[in-house]
Amino acid sequence: MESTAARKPRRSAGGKAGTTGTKRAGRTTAKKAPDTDPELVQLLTPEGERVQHADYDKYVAGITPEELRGLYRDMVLTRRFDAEATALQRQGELGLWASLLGQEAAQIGSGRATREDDYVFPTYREHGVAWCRGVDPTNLLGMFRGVNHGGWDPNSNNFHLYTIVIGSQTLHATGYAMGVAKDGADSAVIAYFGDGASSQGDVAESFTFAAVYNAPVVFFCQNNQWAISEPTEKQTRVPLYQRAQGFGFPGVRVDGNDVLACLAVTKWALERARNGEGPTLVEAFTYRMGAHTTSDDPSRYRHDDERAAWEAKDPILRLRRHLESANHTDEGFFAELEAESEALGKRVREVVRAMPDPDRFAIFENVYADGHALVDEERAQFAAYQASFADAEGGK
Amino acid sequence: MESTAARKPRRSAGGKAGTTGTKRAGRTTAKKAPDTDPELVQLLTPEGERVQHADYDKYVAGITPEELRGLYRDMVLTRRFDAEATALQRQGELGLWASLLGQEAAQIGSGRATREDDYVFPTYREHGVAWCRGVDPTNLLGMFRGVNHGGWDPNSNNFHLYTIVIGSQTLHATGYAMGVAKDGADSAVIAYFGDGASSQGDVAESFTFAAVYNAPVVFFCQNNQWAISEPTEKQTRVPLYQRAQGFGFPGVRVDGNDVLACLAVTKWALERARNGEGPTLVEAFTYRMGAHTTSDDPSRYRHDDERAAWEAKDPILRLRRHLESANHTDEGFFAELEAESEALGKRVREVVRAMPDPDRFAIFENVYADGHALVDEERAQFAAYQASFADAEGGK
Amino acid sequence: MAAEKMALAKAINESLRRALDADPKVLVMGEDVGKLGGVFRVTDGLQKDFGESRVIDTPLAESGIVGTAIGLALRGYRPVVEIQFDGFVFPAYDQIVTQLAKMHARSLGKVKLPVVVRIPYGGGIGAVEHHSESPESLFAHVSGLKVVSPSNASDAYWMMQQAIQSDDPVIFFEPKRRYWDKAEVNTEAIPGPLHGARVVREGTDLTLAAYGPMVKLCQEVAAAAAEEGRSLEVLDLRSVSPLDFDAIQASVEKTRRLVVVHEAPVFFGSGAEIAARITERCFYHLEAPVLRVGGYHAPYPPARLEEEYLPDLDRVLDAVDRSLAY
Amino acid sequence: MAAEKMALAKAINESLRRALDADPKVLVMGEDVGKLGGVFRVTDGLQKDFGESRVIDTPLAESGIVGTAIGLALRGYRPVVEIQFDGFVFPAYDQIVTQLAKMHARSLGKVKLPVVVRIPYGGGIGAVEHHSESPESLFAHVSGLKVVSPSNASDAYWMMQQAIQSDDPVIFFEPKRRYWDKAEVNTEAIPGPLHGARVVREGTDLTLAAYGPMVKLCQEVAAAAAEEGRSLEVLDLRSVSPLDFDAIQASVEKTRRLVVVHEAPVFFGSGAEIAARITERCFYHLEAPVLRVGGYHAPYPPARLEEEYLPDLDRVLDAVDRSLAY
Ligand SMILES: Cc1ncc(C[n+]2csc(CCOP(=O)(O)OP(=O)(O)O)c2C)c(N)n1
Ligand SMILES: Cc1ncc(C[n+]2csc(CCOP(=O)(O)OP(=O)(O)O)c2C)c(N)n1
Ligand SMILES: [Mg+2]
Ligand SMILES: [Mg+2]
Repeated sequence: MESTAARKPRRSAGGKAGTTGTKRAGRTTAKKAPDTDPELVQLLTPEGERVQHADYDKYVAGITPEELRGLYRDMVLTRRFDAEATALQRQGELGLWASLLGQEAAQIGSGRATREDDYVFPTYREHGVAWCRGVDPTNLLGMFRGVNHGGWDPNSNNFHLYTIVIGSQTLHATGYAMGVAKDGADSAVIAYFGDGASSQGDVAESFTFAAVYNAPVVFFCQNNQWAISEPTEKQTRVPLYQRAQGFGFPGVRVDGNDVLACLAVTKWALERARNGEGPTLVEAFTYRMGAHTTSDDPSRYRHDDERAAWEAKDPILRLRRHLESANHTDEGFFAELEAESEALGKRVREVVRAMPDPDRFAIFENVYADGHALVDEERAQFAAYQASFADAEGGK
Repeated sequence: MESTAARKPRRSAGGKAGTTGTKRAGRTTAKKAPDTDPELVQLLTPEGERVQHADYDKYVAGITPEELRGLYRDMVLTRRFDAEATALQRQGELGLWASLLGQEAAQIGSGRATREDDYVFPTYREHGVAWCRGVDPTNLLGMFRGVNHGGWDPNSNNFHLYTIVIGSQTLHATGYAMGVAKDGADSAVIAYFGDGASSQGDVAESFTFAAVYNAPVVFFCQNNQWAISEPTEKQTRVPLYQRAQGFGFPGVRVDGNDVLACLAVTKWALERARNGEGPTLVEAFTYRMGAHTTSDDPSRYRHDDERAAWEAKDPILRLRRHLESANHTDEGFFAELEAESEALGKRVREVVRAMPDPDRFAIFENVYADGHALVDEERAQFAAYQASFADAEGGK
Repeated sequence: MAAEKMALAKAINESLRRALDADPKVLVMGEDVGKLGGVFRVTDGLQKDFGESRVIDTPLAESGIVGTAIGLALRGYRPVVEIQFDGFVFPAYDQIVTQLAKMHARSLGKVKLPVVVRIPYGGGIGAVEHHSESPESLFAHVSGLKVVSPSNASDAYWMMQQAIQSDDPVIFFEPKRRYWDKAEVNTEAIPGPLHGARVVREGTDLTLAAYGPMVKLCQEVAAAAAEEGRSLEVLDLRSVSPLDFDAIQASVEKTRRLVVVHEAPVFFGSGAEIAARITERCFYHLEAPVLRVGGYHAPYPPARLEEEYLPDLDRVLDAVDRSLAY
Repeated sequence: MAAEKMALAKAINESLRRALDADPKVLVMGEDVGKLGGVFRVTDGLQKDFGESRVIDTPLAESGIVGTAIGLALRGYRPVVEIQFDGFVFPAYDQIVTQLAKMHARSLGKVKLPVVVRIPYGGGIGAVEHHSESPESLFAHVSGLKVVSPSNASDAYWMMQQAIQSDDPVIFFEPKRRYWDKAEVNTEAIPGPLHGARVVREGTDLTLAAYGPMVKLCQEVAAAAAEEGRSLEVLDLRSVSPLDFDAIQASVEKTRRLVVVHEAPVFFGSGAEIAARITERCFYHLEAPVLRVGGYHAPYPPARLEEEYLPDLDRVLDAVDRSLAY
């Protein structure tokens, strides 16, 4: 079998001149990277033990217990918010919800690595990143409730709207980053996308543009192992972080359930961007603990034991173990957080339930910035049509 | 400057765990690979000297003087045909011509590596490959004359139609190869594309599909340094052959002006495909000696000295030197070839000049295989309209 | 059992199953079509029965799906590809328009591309953005493609059979909000022509023409109008390219009035083409201009507004009134 | 000199130059737009004068071009992107339809996307496949986009100024076969509204409506018809979305007859929308159905057949005769 070399295709300097990668590579699996994978950057083991990493330690060297507690709080509140949204969907208050369960570390770690002037381009699942950016979580719910397609001002928090068309936001991020570079600013841009998205042509094109223009952008791929029902093997046969190299910039695989590692690696990548060193691909190796969305039924395509294995690597538990073993917390902290969590849940419920349906004339709003004769005409016809009912009713 | 490492980003096994490629990679140039580039597979030096290559020699080990002369003949006749077509365009017989001047070795070497049952998906410039496949060269001229959009039956020679929309044929090739694999056949497929095309999303998607399905397809990129006026730096900052690795299959850079190396490397890649080892990327490093097409004026964007440097590496001259120094030829051979060349030129001129305009009703032919009511209706109206002139004229 | 009551989604499933069974060259491809059976379960169980080589979960790349389907068709296969939702067909648009639609003509008829592109389309299911659109006009304008849309389970079954048998590329728009509607499907019937319209209710005062999800609505409208003493004829067009103008003309010559209903935006929608051509064909018959009821020139709205956006009973009746008022 | 005779391509060049000069946020992007100045030289000399950071040669990837232009617009830039030929816009279609067109609405008006997409379009230049198409319908059907097409150098200059100043995405179709046609351009004039039609020849017997490359043809038709004693009014529509229905209506109320001419295929073309709406607006005025002259439902043919495919003097006159015969 020629696949031994293939399983670790990159690092061996061997092979013939003029050939990259493995010759004779049969199929290899990109999915189940063991925890001991030397390619996986990890700073906290699943047991919460802090392990050293020559390259990335420095990015979290000065982190204070308070900051660690902050990361923990972020993850707990994000998860609570997420659970609340899932519940609200079940109650019929939302039409759909895309849960981030299991991906809290990838999102909070990377989100907290960003600076205020950085710009974030999310998919539809980056509730934790939104949290870090200061977007009111209830604003995220409008599109899932069906009252809008995006309920926040992207420029208030430098957090772009959720994008549903898979992969397309990576190009927007790259363009934005090209603009940052033109402005001579030292901000950076980060684009989120999934393992499934890695197959889209747009993502490859964004790599090309980012490389050619040396754009200050970080491509942050949350490889949560699944694109709806498709495992990562349906998208790639080698680890995704390796994709970057062939476009001329570095790729890193980080333990996506290790908030510290995600923070460190993203900081490194954002710093590269700021320093004019161009794009970086970060693959956060994590797991979608829940269904794809509330419409999905994962029991049709995956085994429970897979999920169970990942439960042992839970990002929140991991940091809690670390905090506890380091004596960074006390009971009060957890109790307070629980209360805060409850309060958040309550607020989310209240806000959502009170969220009004949009005015029907909103259909015609903001179709154009400068107006359009046909929209005006149709709005007027619509108004007359609506009024005809009022008249009819009035006439009765 | 951090770019030293970046210029040879791949082979060094160094770098930190979890990182591929060069960290801190600044811009690097993908363009001017020196002849001494260890990554470039070469079997014949520009001076025609046969150099050994541990990995690829075996693919041309048994090559006979006759076969070598055959390659020479192919290149000379292809060049002659190409020159004739350029001349015919100047005379107004063709609307446009895309010359392959300078790319004869890449095309003849790779084309001669294919087996009859293999299938070829060209761009619009693969006149040399068409030659190897046995397509009558005059058939290539119809679309450039404007009498059709593709004047041959792709299945007669397993040579698909020329494709103008950049990159799209790489997906057709991949799909075709998936079909070959489903059929359990041991044929292979080869898709041609350019350095510019490497930026298209379709090409990346074809890499993904080919890798995931382990399709028996060879991606043959003729990097002729230019996409119309854009140098390769506008498409990539690392050598293109490296693109493959991140998709999980090998990439090789071959001297595209060395017909023997192109033959050997393509044979190797096709054999991989036949053996169920999946896709391969071959980057043939060559040069577009002429204009992009007859509509183009390269003096607007590139210097003559670049061209001059490449003239010294001419693929035909190189093989001629080799043949001569090995005493594989005599004056008779060259004289005969010159006569054959003349005859080809004459035939091409005659056929093209006699090529009739298509019947006007051809507009409505082959729009659908099974017919379409509207096409029938419009054809009838068109006929009536045409007839009205005949009537009018007849009536006079 | 030849005749059975089944949901529209199930009818397509059965039709795909029959095609996979009958012809080893038929393939089903798309995102999540395998184990999951598609997000609407239209391909449910097919991979289990026909294997991963016939029912193929693809990478998440629509251009790649259609582009490789073209290659497979060139190799002699008959791929039926699924686009997960209407709004996600656009990454494949280039392959569809420049390659799939034109390759037969480009080859002077030498190659055939029997590819079916299945697209669940239309609104009314309370979905998020990009999941409720009706882009059929964008395909009908493109020669080389055929565009059809069944309105009921029986047509879904048979039109899928015919689409797969067709040597031309067929864009098969499935009315997703009717997926769960049941109807009798006779799997031994002899179907009418794929591109022929059908009178689903006869009438004398006005013709309602629709396809896909709007046929049911038009039938409801006709029933409501009947209570008011008006006799509406309802035409299920079934095919958007070609359009069965003869059938529309025949109906309009009788009723002298036509209202076209579709979910797609009216501006440059199929109602425009129908209105233009029928007005030309029936200029002296029409008592009123052809009226159109459809979406507005605005993005498909958030779910809570979709009822305002979509044609409904009142809006169609309003158009009927306006037409009859001429 | 404020007024100067210049070719249409040159007028666009001058307009881009003026915009680049006036606003540091304006960018020009596309394949070969830099040193080469574009395959039609429309951007000739701009990179030399404004630098590589303002006039950007992009990778060969249309989706990437439009997608990054969106990002640049979000950052405050005003990109003017070039698609090299009509037939190559489709790889960018997804970004245009699902992102560029909808992002303003999606953001409830919070973000604006002042992106101009320049597309040299139409036939008549003897080109190979994909270089002669007229896909404007495929953009007009999509809300959120504005679609315009100048017919002459002066409009080209001013409409480009206005398109760049617009906060909406504008698809700017350039009639490539008129690139070399010269006209007076007054760079100090006060232009009319971007989306208003213009009567370019007054007449009483019938209205010819066209835009882009077909306006000149219609003027020739009107001249020829005048010799036969018929007075045709010619409308240069200038904008395809929105369409200036008021102007068409005003003309048709006078002439009572309308023929619409475009190169794009008739089926689902802009003539359909115009016919449908004008028939509705002018039902009692029209003496004849609105007739359409355009391309057939067939791929744009090889160059040696394009004269048969494209509307020409005879075909338009034939339609005029048919209309007048009612
Ligand atoms: C272009 C496009 N095609 C298909 C879809 C439907 N779809 C929504 S999410 C999804 C899977 C995405 O997987 P991945 O990128 O791994 O992200 P994840 O959902 O796992 O976060 C698919 C196929 C879409 N939204 N856009
Ligand atoms: C999708 C698309 N965009 C643009 C073009 C216009 N165009 C034709 S050839 C070409 C350059 C191609 O460069 P490359 O891929 O390097 O191939 P080469 O011409 O050098 O053989 C361009 C931009 C096209 N044909 N298709
Ligand atoms: Mg995923
Ligand atoms: Mg090239």
